[in-house]
Amino acid sequence: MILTKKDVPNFLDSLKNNYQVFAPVKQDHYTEFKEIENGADAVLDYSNTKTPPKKILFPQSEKLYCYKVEENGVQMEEKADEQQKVIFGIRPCDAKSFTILDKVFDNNKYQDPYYLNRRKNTILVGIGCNAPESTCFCTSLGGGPFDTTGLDLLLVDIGDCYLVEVISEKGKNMLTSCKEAGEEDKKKASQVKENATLTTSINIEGIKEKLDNNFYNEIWDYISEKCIGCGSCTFSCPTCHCFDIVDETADSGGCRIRNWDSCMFPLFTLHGSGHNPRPSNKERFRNRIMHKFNYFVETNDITACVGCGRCIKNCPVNMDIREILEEIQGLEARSVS
Amino acid sequence: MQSITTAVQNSAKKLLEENKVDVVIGFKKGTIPLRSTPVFIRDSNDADKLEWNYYCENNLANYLRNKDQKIGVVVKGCDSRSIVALMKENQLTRDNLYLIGVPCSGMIDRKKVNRIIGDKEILETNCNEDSLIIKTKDSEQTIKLNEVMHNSCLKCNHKNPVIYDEMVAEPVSENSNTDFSEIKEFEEKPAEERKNFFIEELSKCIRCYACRNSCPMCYCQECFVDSTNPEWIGKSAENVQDNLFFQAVRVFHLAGRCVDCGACERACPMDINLGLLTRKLYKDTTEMFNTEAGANLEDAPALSTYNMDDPQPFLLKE
Amino acid sequence: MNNPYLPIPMKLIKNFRETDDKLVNSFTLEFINEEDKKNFTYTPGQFAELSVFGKGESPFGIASSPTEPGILKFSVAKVGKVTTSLHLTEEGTTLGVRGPLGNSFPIEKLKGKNIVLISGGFAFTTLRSLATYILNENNRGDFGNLTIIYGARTPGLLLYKEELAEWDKRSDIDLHKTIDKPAEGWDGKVGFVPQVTEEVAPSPENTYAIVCGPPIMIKFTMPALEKLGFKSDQIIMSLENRMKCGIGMCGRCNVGSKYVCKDGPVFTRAQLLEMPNEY
Amino acid sequence: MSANKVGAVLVVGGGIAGIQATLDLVESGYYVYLVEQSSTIGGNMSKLDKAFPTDNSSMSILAPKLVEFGSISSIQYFTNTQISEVAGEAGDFKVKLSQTPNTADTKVCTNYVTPVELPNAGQDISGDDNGKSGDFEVNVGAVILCPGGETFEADQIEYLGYNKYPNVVTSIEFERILRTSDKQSVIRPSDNKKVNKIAWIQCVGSRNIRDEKHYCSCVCCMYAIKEAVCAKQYSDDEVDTSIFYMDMRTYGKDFEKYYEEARDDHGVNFIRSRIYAIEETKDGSNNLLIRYGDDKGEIHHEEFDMVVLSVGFKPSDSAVQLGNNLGIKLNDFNFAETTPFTSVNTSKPGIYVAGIFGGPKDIPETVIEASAAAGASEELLSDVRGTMIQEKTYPPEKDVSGEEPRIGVFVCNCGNNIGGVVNVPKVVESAKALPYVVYSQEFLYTCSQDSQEIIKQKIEEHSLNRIIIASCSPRKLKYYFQETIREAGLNRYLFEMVNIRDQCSFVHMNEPEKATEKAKDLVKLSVNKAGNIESLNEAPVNINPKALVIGGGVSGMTNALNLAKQGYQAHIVEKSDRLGGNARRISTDFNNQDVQSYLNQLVDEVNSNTNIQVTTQASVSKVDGYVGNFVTTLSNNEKIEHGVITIAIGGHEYKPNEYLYNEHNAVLTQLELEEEITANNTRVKNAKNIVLIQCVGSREPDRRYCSRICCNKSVKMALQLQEMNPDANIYILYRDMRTYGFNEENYRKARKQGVIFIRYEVDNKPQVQTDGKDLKVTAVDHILGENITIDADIVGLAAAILPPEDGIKLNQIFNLSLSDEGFYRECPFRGSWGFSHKEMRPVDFASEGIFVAGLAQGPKSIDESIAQAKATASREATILNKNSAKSSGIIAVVQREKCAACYTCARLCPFNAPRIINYAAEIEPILCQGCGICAAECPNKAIILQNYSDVIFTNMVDELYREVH
Amino acid sequence: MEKEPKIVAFLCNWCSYAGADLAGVSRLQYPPNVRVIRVPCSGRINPLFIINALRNGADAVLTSGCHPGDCHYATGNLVARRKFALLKNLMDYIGVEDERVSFSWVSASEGTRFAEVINKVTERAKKVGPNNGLFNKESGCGGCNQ
Repeated sequence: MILTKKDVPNFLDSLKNNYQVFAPVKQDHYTEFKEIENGADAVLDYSNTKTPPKKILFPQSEKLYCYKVEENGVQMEEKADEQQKVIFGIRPCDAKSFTILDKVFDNNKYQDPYYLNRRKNTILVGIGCNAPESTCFCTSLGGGPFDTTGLDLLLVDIGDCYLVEVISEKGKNMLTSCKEAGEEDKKKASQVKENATLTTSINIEGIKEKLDNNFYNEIWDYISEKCIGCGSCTFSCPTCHCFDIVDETADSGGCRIRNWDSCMFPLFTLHGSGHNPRPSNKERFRNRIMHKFNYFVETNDITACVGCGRCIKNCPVNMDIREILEEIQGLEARSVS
Repeated sequence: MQSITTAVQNSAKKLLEENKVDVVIGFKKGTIPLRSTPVFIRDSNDADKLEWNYYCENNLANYLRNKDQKIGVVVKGCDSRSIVALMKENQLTRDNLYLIGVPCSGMIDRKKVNRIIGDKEILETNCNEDSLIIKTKDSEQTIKLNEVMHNSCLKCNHKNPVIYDEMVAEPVSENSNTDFSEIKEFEEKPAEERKNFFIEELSKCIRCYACRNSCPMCYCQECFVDSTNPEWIGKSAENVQDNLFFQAVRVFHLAGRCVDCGACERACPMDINLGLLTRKLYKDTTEMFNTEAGANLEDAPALSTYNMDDPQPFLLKE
Repeated sequence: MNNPYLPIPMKLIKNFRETDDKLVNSFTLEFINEEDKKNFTYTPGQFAELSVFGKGESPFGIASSPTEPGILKFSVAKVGKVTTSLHLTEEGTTLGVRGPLGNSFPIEKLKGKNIVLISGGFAFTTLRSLATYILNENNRGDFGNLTIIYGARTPGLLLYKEELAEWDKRSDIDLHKTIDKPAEGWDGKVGFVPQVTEEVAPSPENTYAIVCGPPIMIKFTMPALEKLGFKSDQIIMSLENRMKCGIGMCGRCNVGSKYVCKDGPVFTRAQLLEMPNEY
Repeated sequence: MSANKVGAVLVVGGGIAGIQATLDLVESGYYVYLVEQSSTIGGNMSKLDKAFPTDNSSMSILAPKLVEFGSISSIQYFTNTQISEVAGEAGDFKVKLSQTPNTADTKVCTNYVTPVELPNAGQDISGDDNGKSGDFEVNVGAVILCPGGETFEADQIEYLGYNKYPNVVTSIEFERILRTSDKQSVIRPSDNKKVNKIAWIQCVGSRNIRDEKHYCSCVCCMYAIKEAVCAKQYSDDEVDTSIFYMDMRTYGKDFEKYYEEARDDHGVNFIRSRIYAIEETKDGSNNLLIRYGDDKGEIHHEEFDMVVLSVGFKPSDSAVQLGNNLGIKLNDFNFAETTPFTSVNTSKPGIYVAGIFGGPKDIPETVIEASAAAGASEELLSDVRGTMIQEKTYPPEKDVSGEEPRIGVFVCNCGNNIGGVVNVPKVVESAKALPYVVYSQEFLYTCSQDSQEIIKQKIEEHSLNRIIIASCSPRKLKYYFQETIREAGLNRYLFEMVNIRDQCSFVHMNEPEKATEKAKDLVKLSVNKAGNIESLNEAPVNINPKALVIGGGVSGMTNALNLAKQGYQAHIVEKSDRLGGNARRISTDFNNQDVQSYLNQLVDEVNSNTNIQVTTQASVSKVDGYVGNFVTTLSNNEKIEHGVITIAIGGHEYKPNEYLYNEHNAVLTQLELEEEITANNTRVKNAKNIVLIQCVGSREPDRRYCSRICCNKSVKMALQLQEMNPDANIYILYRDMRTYGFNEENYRKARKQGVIFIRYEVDNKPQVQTDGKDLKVTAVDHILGENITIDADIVGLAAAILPPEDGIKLNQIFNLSLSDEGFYRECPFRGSWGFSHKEMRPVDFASEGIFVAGLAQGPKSIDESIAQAKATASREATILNKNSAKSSGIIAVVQREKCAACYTCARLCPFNAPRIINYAAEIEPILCQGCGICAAECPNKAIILQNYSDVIFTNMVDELYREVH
Repeated sequence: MEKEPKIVAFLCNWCSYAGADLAGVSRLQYPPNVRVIRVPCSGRINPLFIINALRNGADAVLTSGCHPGDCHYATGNLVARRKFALLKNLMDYIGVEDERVSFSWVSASEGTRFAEVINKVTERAKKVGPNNGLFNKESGCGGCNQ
């Protein structure tokens, strides 16, 4: 299928009739996913959004339910988001991240209705990366600039128009008025795909085992040394999903709210007794790496990283996960103490 | 720049070889353009990793508290002032520090560069005397350094360290008086406009607390944001009012202690203009109480002292 | 989809001061809805999230036993905002309960075995659940000898004093109460739990030891048990990491790849030895 | 002296002096009867708007003292009462008192609002606690007279027009105008018009030769300046103020600066002049025309909107009668005469005087004398200390910690004072609905005795563990109710008070509904707070009953001796090799009393007293600990453990750089000249012309203070010199003659006897020249405007008194407050929750347990030093008489785990209570006054002010704005 | 009818609270909108108290202590003064209406002045209207009151 660039605004506007439409929009000198007012606001020629689109399905703050304390008990009201959504122009890495989050919110015992509902009602229209950034390393994690994992449609920028690859039935149903792609277009598309090469790759092979064997390695003391313990890596990570649940009260009622939290914060694991199983940056940082490249692999058979590079760009002290993984790769396996 | 780099390396090497320090904290080359990154050098052979350039933006005073080692640290003006401020608050012992003083010509603000070149990836950069050359995939652009210098650096009047054990280069000339023009300009704007500006800015906040954690002076065991009893503030980043509340209280808490190093603003992943807040307090403490945080070891922090004739413009007009 | 975040309403029918340091109270809650009562089936060792509306929720081990129908019981130490307001909650107030959560003591595995329960301070809660379960006339026959070693700093700090007194009278239970220092009128043992454990010297033969207590007690009880010949898969413990969601999603209670809330809180010592020491 | 001493003291007069003496005595273990002839306590001070020189408001100083009266059980006070007869002797007096019945109904409301006369203040006055009336007798060991004084009747000087023209007022009347002003304008009596131009006429009734009131009233110059400044500050419009004076006598500590600021910064006009007449203008405007002669004798006329007469003080008739009744000696002006070098002893043993009755003086001096008189009484009665007072016993305190709050709310109708506006039943109802409130009730008068019984009963009946009284101000009745709940077995701090009278019914009289809403809200706030407050302990601390006295001059020795005679140990540390200090160089005092024989006697007494230890040639090198438990290390490494510290390190004489001092051997300082006079030196004896130059080094830009005593001393020496050689010409070159008080007598005498007084201007100082042999002094005669040259044989320089040489050094150890000049700055107006009650503390420092006496605090005469030393001893006795003291319950505590040891608290605490120990702050409970500065400033909020915590305040606000739908 | 502003006032125990007492016994009439919270000293005021009040919906906040030099604790208000100066400037700067936050010094003898301050503060609160502005957490959980 073919979608011409000039038709995109109209296309998005028409989608708005049935969907909440999210797309990258310009903000300051970067782009962010926002619900768009006008189709024309969508910017598809962007490098990568500042924060990942996970906030659309898993908002930084969301009400789980509200309650009112009354004379004869408590009235509870569940908050549910049933709106149909389209995330338009999502990068393949971000799309892939949802398949990882799926495993978080639907574990072997419990299902999180908030995320899963939204996920079910959301169509992902991806856009391939003609020019991956230097901080991108998606290919090292099994993805790629035109990877279709998790997507319903994938757009490939071939100049004046996008070649639309249909990946799911859901996606196909959206494309009512698009013409078929010609051979020329298809050729262009494969040309584009070929040109899109990544400059960075890291070797993820065997990293889980390395981590298994080096939990107590002193390297962790040094790796984490410059970390200042903020949450900017976790908040800009498309797969990080830690959260906190708090009550906010007003008048006689209140709401139970879930907010993103970060495993990098000391309070995250602090016991009421004052004991903290992960008392310093070292343990917290180790846990973050372990979680993504070891624990998650162990439980879900997939690495909880898509190689989007945001944590590298957003880190105030330029901690670079690629360097860290390289260092771990360089370790001689040592036995657990 | 290169000569400073060499001098820093030599100094670090010597300190480590002579066992005068256990570790030297400085900067090494970053992994992406426009970045340097803090580094901890323990082996004199690694000293040549150290470098000095326009990207050494972090405040290294942040790494000095609660260490029982003898630390050599590369300090520019603002780092040294933070160290002074921390010493006044009994957080650092001078004897445990060896300060390698570097005259600072300012640091480049990545945000400003990005605003100029737009949403294009920077592949390579180069600095000469007074300009920055930016290479992107399909262009090369030369920008005057002072156009992309960080605001706090442009206004800085302590480019040279205020205390040090050695200076690795000749001091640079200092701005003679403090320039608060941008704050004054902002103060002149209508209240509504100021409010809207901050609301707009703080709507970007994701509460990652990078601003707080990057600040050497933010060392409270329990930040007021994290306090549950009393619970001063909501934790939800979507409450812009609370985000502003957080920033207002944060900068207020730093009043008279903040050396205006700009680390918080540089740390912000969301590029929020925090300088407009920190610098306001910096201006007010300077103007009203005639003190400069961290400028010397003698003066008590502005809010830890008082004068009989302090101004009281805040009183209800009668 | 069943929403695991929604609590069921329960009525606080008893707010009882357990310890004379005034830090631990026991709370008895009654189901308000018949259906909830039916659906809430649990096994000793499980926990639940208790909500004080307007203040938040916290996880607590269930101290009651499934053999006590219609109610749930929790014993809560006053440490933070939720627990403090819980302590001040008037009887009759509606609270929220979410659960049962977590795994439980491996009842099936324990059947036919001798059971040694070792505990100190206010960590006795889920062991009370288990003991009550075992001592129930319908279940008592399923288990072998029941030995309880339970200590506290002073007599006033022991939980469930009345029940302990009743158990003391029973012949099908070998109860050893101990306190740290001699006190007037005290008829039990004097000494720390690990020391008393060695004295009592339960046989490891066909036995499981279930140990809940403060870190320091655990630390010294383990070698004592080892000395007595308990293998690490004969020792069962319950972890108390900080939890929020209780359903393995929020990320804070993991020890290695295991979430204490979902995969625990009950682990054998053998399992714990395999896990990083982040608890 | 009686062998059967009585441990009680009668204090006559309920002004500031009486109050101070009473509180000191009570705190030191004596029972006090306080007798006041009027119906209220408060005295003259309560009539003032502000007190100079700090411009503290009088009420804020006085009010806290008054509050205490309700809660102290060893005071009995009688208003409307006079002394009719005194029998017995020192140690055992029997005093007959007669009381006229009080009109106010004292049975129902014990809340005297304030003794100050207030506009529309209603009926809430008075406060006898015994209902006695008629004649009765008390048995006391000592009597302290502080009946105060009254102002001169200005209408006796006809040409001033007082009582003739409505806009001529006395200064006391003007205080009232200021006090009741709207602080936007000053209104004059004739037509309530704003005034724009005011004159003050000084020395009305003082320094008046015709009227035989020769003495100077001491305070008028300062209060006139203060009033002139206030008049300007209280007016939105520009107000022109002029002070017509003879000599500006701003001789007290910090007064000179106050004068300069009034003149230079505030623009008050000072006109040196003689007043001839004050008349109304003829235009019917009621304005006033002042006719005066300036210092050149020229006549001027000037019109003013209002004229204030700075009236002087005199003893009241009743005070004179009292003096006569008691048989004490009065001086020529009917003031009580004191015996030499005692400052407070009257001619009759066991009877002491303090305040204006002993001579005109300002408030701090009055308070010092009051303490000194208390100190003297304590010395007399030391062996019967504590015999008349009883420790009250209470039931054991219930432990309510961890209990759910059970709050009782008692709402006062106040005999319709509240209920007339606020719907009290509704307030009671709304209180009942609040969380944790288990009982609420209305009272007609919550403060009546009956109500106290009911409150106790309800506490019992409902197991209440937090009590709230909604009535009037906690500032007045908090202690009273706290006593009640303590009697009911509850900790005193489980109490909250809501002021629904002064904040609701009295101020919203026309909006009853809104007043009721507000009252409900205030109760809600209080209930919320009550839910979070806890029982507090008053941490005990042992008191070492020993004083360390630094400095062995007259002040130090007097202080030590007074303490020793009270039975406490004292250790004097003297830097030089012998005791005596500056007094060694003085022959006689201003009253011609022999200083040396007094000094020798004092030294003998000190040396022979077994309670006193003396270490000479030593200084303090280190002080550890805190009040009650200091450990001081001396320079000789001796360690002394003690409970209090007296700093009496004296001052020293300025060595001039001017007037050829050091260049010509006939130019001497005052002390040097005095030594030559004492030695009867021939060159002095034979001198023909002697010139004494005043203000040498004083009142100069780098020493902006008056050295206070030099004028008196020069005049005294002039008289001495004249006696030695009646033919000598003696010249005194001066700027303002500051012979304050009765010293004016000497000044008058000197003038009469031919001492030549020549005034000079500060910008035209006298010249002293020499040709190498002879001295010539040139000065300008201010009347003739011509130069006068004197061939001087001796030039005496009234050199400034400088602060103690060791002040700054010593202060590095003590960290006390020094004035810009280097004198110790006492902390006069601070409350203390620990030892002393809230009162004026003219010899105290902010740091508890450290006191100052003598020149170290500022220039003063021997008598004044003695008074201060005794006052210091009296203040110290309030601490030393206790075996142990208790901290306040409301103190700050540190949560160690949060503390970063950043020193913020240590830097900011006015009381040096926090110190850093092992990387965390610790707050010494006994030093903590509960202000909460540290709690507010602690960056990490590691410090909590108990029962005033952040949690409490935020919860209250949350509660206030939580709307219930 | 327009909603009456509800104002919270933090008054120091020794001067301003006493000034309120004096206003009371002097029967001075002033608007009934202010709710007084007594603090030991203006030095006890944590700036967060003021912001917290606004956050909770206070229409205005008044803070009052002893005149400088008059502090019962000698220097409490001097310490507070620096804080207040900075705080007020900051609030202004970020766009909090001037009328929301007021400071004054009122001594124990200034009953009249106390009444005037309350008049003024109330007037100002009315002028600026209900607090929907900065720091008001709104109804933190908007949806739960429907």
